[in-house]
Amino acid sequence: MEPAEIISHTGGVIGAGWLLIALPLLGAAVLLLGGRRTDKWGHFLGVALAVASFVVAVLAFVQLLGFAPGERRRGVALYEFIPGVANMGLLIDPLSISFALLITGVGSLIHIYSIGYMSHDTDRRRFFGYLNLFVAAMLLLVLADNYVALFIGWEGVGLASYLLIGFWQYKPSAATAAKKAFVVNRVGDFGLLIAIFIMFSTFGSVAFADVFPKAGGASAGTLTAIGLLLLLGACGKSAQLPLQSWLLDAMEGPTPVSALIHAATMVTAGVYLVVRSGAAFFPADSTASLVVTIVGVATLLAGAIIGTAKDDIKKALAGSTMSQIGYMMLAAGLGVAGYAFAIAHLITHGFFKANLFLGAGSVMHGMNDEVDMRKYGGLRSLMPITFVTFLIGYLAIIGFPLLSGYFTKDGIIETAMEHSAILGWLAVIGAGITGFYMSRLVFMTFFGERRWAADAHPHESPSVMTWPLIVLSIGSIGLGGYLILSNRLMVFLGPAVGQPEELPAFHFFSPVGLATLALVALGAAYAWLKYGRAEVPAVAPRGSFLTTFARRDLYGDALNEALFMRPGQWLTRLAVFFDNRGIDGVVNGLAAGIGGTSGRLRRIQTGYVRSYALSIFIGAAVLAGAWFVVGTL
Amino acid sequence: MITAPKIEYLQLAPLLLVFGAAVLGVLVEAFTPRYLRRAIQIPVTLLSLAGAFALTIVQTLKGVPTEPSAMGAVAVDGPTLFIWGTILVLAFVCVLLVNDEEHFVAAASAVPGSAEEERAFIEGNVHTEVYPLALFAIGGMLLFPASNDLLIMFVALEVMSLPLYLLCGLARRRRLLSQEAAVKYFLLGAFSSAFFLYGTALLYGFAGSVDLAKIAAALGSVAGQNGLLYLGAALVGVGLLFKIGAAPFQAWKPDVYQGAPTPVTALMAAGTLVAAFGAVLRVFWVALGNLIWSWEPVMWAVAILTMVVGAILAITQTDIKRMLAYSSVAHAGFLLVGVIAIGDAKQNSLALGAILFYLAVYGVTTIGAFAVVTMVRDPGGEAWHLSRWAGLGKRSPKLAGLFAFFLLAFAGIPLTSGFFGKYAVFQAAVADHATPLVVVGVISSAIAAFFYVRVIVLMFFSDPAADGPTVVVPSWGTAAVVGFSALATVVLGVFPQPVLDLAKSAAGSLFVG
Amino acid sequence: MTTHYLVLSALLFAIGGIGVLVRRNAIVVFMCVELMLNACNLAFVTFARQHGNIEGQVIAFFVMIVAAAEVVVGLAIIVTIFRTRRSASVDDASLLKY
Amino acid sequence: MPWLSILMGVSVLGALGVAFIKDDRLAKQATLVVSLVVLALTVAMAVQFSPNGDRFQFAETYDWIPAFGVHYAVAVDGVALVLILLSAVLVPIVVLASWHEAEAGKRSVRTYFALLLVLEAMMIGVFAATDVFLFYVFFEAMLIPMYFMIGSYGGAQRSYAAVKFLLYSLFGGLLMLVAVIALYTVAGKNSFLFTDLLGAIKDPTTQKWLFLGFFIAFAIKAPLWPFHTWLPDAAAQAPAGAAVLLVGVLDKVGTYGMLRFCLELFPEASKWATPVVIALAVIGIVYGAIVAIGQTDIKRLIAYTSISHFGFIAMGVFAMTTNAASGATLYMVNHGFSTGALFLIAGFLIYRRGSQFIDDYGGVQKVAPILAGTFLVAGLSSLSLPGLSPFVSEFLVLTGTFQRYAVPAVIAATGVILAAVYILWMYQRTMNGPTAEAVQGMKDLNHRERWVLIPLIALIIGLGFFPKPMLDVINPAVKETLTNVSVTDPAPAIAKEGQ
Repeated sequence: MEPAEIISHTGGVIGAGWLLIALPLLGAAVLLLGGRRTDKWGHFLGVALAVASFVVAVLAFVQLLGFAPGERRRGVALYEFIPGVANMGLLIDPLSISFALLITGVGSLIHIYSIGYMSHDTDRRRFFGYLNLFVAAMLLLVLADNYVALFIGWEGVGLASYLLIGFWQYKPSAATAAKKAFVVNRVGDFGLLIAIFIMFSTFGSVAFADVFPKAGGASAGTLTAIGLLLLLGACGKSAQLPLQSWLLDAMEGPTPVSALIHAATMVTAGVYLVVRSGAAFFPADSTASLVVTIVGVATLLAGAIIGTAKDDIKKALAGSTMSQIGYMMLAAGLGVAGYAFAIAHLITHGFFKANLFLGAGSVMHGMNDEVDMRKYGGLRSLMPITFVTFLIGYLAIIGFPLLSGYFTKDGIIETAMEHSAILGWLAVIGAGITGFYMSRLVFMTFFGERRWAADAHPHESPSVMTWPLIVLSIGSIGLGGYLILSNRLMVFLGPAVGQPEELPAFHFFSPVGLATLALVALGAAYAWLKYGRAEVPAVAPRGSFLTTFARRDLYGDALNEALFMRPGQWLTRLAVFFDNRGIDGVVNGLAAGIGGTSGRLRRIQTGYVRSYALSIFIGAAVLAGAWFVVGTL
Repeated sequence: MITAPKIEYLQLAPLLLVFGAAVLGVLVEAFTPRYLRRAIQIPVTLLSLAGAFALTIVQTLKGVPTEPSAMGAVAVDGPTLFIWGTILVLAFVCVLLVNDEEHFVAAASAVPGSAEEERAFIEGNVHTEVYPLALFAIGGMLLFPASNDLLIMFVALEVMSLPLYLLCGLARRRRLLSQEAAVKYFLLGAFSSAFFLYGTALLYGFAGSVDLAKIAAALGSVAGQNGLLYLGAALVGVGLLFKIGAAPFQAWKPDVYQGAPTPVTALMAAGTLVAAFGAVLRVFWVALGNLIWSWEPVMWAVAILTMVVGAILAITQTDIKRMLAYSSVAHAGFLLVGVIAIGDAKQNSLALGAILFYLAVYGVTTIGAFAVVTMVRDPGGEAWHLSRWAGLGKRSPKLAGLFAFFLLAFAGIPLTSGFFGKYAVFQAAVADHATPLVVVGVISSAIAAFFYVRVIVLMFFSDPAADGPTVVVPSWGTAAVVGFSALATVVLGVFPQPVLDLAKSAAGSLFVG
Repeated sequence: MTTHYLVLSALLFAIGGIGVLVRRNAIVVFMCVELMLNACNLAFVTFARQHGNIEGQVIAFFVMIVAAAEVVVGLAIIVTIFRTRRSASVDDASLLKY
Repeated sequence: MPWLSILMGVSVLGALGVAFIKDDRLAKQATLVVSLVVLALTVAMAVQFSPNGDRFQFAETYDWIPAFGVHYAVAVDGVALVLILLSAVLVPIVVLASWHEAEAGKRSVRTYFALLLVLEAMMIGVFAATDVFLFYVFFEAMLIPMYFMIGSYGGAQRSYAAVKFLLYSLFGGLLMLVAVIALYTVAGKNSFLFTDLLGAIKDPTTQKWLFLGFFIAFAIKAPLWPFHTWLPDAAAQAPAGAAVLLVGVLDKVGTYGMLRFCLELFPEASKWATPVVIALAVIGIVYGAIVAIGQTDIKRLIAYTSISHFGFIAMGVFAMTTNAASGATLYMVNHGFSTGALFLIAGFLIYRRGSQFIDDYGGVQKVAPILAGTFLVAGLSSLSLPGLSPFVSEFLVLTGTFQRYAVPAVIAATGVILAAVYILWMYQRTMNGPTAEAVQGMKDLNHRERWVLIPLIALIIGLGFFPKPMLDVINPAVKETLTNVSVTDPAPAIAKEGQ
């Protein structure tokens, strides 16, 4: 079934959909321009506006459900942005509204959590300002009805992520990580930008409503080009290979940031982009979609492998994020059949990964910001709530039966299997590795004997931090089943992204599912042997080549260093030298040359009257001679 | 039986007045006591110049004569009248500048540093001969461009030059330099005028007459005498190019400009240049106009050489007067570009108008510049070395500002008269398809801009020397000169139209159809 | 028949010119200039003869007058500089240069 | 009502007045008032401008020098209008920013501010001139006040920079003079009026020569690679205020000239030259960005970013599509604001620390958060972050260029990545990291400085989301231009839905 027509809409909550963006934006403005005088109540304002935005999202969702499925794509025109090129407008349809709900929902929870987490930070107000800015930008990204507006949100979230990663900018590492994130993202944005240019010059518009219907008429080459360029953008934003390197460094930011931006929402923007443009630019079995699946699989494995070797709890989780998004990409690459699963996994992942990150944050909060898991251990008794919720998140992500992850991930694997066995099995292997590294993480943190630093006094976090954990863990339990069983999400999304002719039925414990479970169990067991039961050394052992390979993020940074950084530096030095010596050298040389000539020439003026007379004499002779010659020619 | 020659006295009145005043001045020198002389000379000089100017105006209003006067010896036509007007104004201004005994030696005959010089100083003697000498020179300048045959031109040339030779030697300070300048100028001047004369002789041999019109006529009729013609024309050209200081005959200019008393330098830089170009136009346009095809290439070379040499050599000058000398060489080159732009009547009047305008504005600005030079003084006299000008902008911003303004005018920056002068000439040249020459012109004026700018940098952007030169309170004369020049440079830079019209109509009157 | 005179005048002119270039003594240099002028006179008279009009001869008189005037001025200048420098060599007067 | 003459008159008279005010403080205040009055008048004029009316409005034409066919002819079309607005907005800001500028050099304060006002008059004049000769006069005369501002009030190398700036521009200007003369002569209209000269040059060869004469002058002014080396010196040495006007407005005269004179007077030649120009522009974009990355001096770095940006503008002008050209015009305005802000904040920073070198800073954000914040906003605008005004123009330029020249547009788009590198790296080195002890106790922006930046940042953000008013004014004028060049935008490949 093809996506439905976009119907222009006014009035109602949907008509006022711009509030979704405006509210957090207002918050950001007040908090960032207000300065110190808003320190007292700044964070409450931030939370309030995030929640308000969530409420609007819910109301809009309700109004949307009021329409017949075929009429659930509502375009809301706002104002003329760039005459003749792009207008500001919202597209509120099942896809965007699901994102809006996720962003504002999880976002609000993380806002609340941050009140506690950032309570000791003198710049908490600024932090909330940035968070609000992020929410606003992210909402613009998903709600925009054209690629230019989407691009504004796209780079807006990039900015927010830059600001938040570098929130503790006095740490050089943080500042560098922030810059790296932005620059790498810009590489992706470059692709997106070019894609937009192609669209405009091909279709004469950048609005979804114009572009998608016309896409059919474009040449295959054009479509592939657009698709691949969009994918480049997606890779940048979603930390997919080859633009994955920034995500791990991004963990320099405060943990809520890692949870909200670098796990739940922003990094999934790439998936959104692919799914949104899917019908038009990633038709099933097209080159573009094939590449998408390949990137997805590669990343899901890479992320998983990285996750296995990290001792920094956040980096381990970051690796897993990469990997999970890899699953989503894979699904998104599978065309209409996969979209629903991609989004479903995206949503559940939003919950359980946020859950895990916030849990990790809670642990760090208790261990005064220690991130090295080798200095954790046996925390389960001291942080019961954190432990329980974290455990739920853990079970969800490894796909423990009947928890969220089980349904969504399994859905992806099954679909991939139907599509191509290789992809499927690779995804299964990924699942197995996930089982290992997540178990490793849990065992090292909550089980085993206590390997804390001397000054560590672990304690449970305040309720303002635990409540969000609880809510998220509930989502981690039930959401998956709710969305997948009887294809609720698939049907709901149908009008927006299309859906396969016959809906897939979900088989509990299908052979593939069982195989997956088996592998996961294997992984978990191995982790128990290595980290649960056995002694965990305080410093990481050298480990095999594979371990180092994983620890070094698969040499991604080394590669960038060798391929771009160093040559870049050389190029820069060369260019500067060339500019000073070469171009400017020529200019100054010219001046110097004239000066020198003058200096030499003036020596002719000897001061002896007779030499002057001679010059006159010769001059006269030459003049006469020349005249004579010319005259007689 | 001899018929008395017919003389149009009214047409020649300005000339006669100036020469008369000069003779009167000599008599004054001879018969009045020393203490009275200045009191008489200055009014006589200024009044005669003013009167001559008035007469020129009257003549212009009465209508420009079409026939040459004095039996075809002197052509009082449009251009002549314009040039007379210009020269008289410039001369008047220069005399105002001369009116400051600081510049001139007490007793030229006295050996520098000798006892008698001391005495002369103490007695407060001044050379009032300066005034009659100047008047003779000015008279010569008037006659030079007006002369309608080569003999008169030669005589005028000498009448103009001989007093200048003497004036160059009369500087009060740095007398060695001054005398050297005089001797150099004299020897070279005499040398070049000999060339001029021999050229005249050859042309006479070619045409059987020294009358410009007859020579022009002879170009068509006489055959087989081309050797005489080209050689003669070339030698005459040498004499004239020497006077305007075109390369390779420019060597005398820097030395003489530097050594001569600054007011005299101003008179030469302004008056002589104007007069000499008038003469150049007469010879090359009136007499040799139909020979253009033969001398145009040569003149191209000369013009290019002059512009480039002037611009490039000026860059490394460290003496303000030498620098201005080279700049005047460069300007002579720009003017030559105009001289080359000869063609049909329309083109000619365009070019002629342009040259006349250029001469007027350049003369005014250059006098102003030299006037400023006279005001910046060290204990030992005027501060010529550029390094002494450093930071002048801070010590006396107004004067430095004015000087900077004159320099910008030389550089031809818009909204100064200099710009329109250049523009007019270049436009004429382009209209004559001499665009490459114009390109060379603009490039060399870009180079030239460098040393004008350099002086501004010194004056404004560098810090003053501890024992920097003092800026004297100007005498009323000098003040008037600077004020007038600055005003003229501004006004002509914003509303050149009136003078342009004058120049155009002056030129038009000569080339009708 | 007049060519010889012309050649002579040319020779005189050349001699004068060369003299100016080679001689150091200001007086001599000056005399060389005078020689050049007289060469001109010769040329004028010759051409007058050739063309059979008297203009040239008249001009010769003018030139003589001018030459005389030049002598007056010239000697005055040369004498002054001689008195200061105690030398009539034109090469001594070379302070102004470059 | 002779708006434009009034604008120029007010500033000139203001300048004269200021020049004679003995008390410095009073002189500053007077200058500020005058510039604000000019701004008010300009806005009043802009309000009365009807975008879809005649192309040239508020026209005044009087004979100036009939002998040369020169008129005092001023009028504005959309392009000129927005650029005049830009100048009028920037001047008061610069005045306020330069409050202590002149004192540093122990030089005449009132002269500096008088020069500012003279410069303003000339900036208005150069954009308003509809007589080629008049334009040339302003084009050249503008150099002098700027020359003195750099030379007298600039940094250590000021006189070298000033002379280099003047001679370089003068050289270009003189070449242009030849072209101007030739244009007049060849056209033979005995008039320099832009409208008279439109289409006057038929012969393609002549067009090419004249085009070169104009173009080189504009390329030096803009500056386009490889004629750019004077800019870093001038901008680095000039006092911040002067640098803003130099890069923000004066250099725009070059790109403006390309759009108005090169394209319209010599359409054939422009098309002939387009490949070369686009190539130079693209080189400039990438080259400028790369060299900027390597700079150690804040102001030089900003200067090089401008060289990159001018590449975009030139590319937009010569891509000859409505989007590109409008984008280029808008770019001129936005670049004025964003780079202006950058230079001013850099100026504040340098004024505090007394060093232009990036390495002498670090961790400023900790001690002076507002300064750092504004610097970041300005920086982000310079890397054309969406939502800030430069994005709109850069996007338009690139889209428009892509419509006709895909490959150059793509190469140019890499500038987007490089921009992120040079801006963020500079920001990191100056503002982030541990606070350098030299920076300890650095004061944050005071009220004057904040008021300098508020309008700029407001404009940057405002125009970032609502560029329509500007574009509505610019578009008709640009379309007019392109019609005179007789080019039409390439139509999209797929006009209607096709399955």
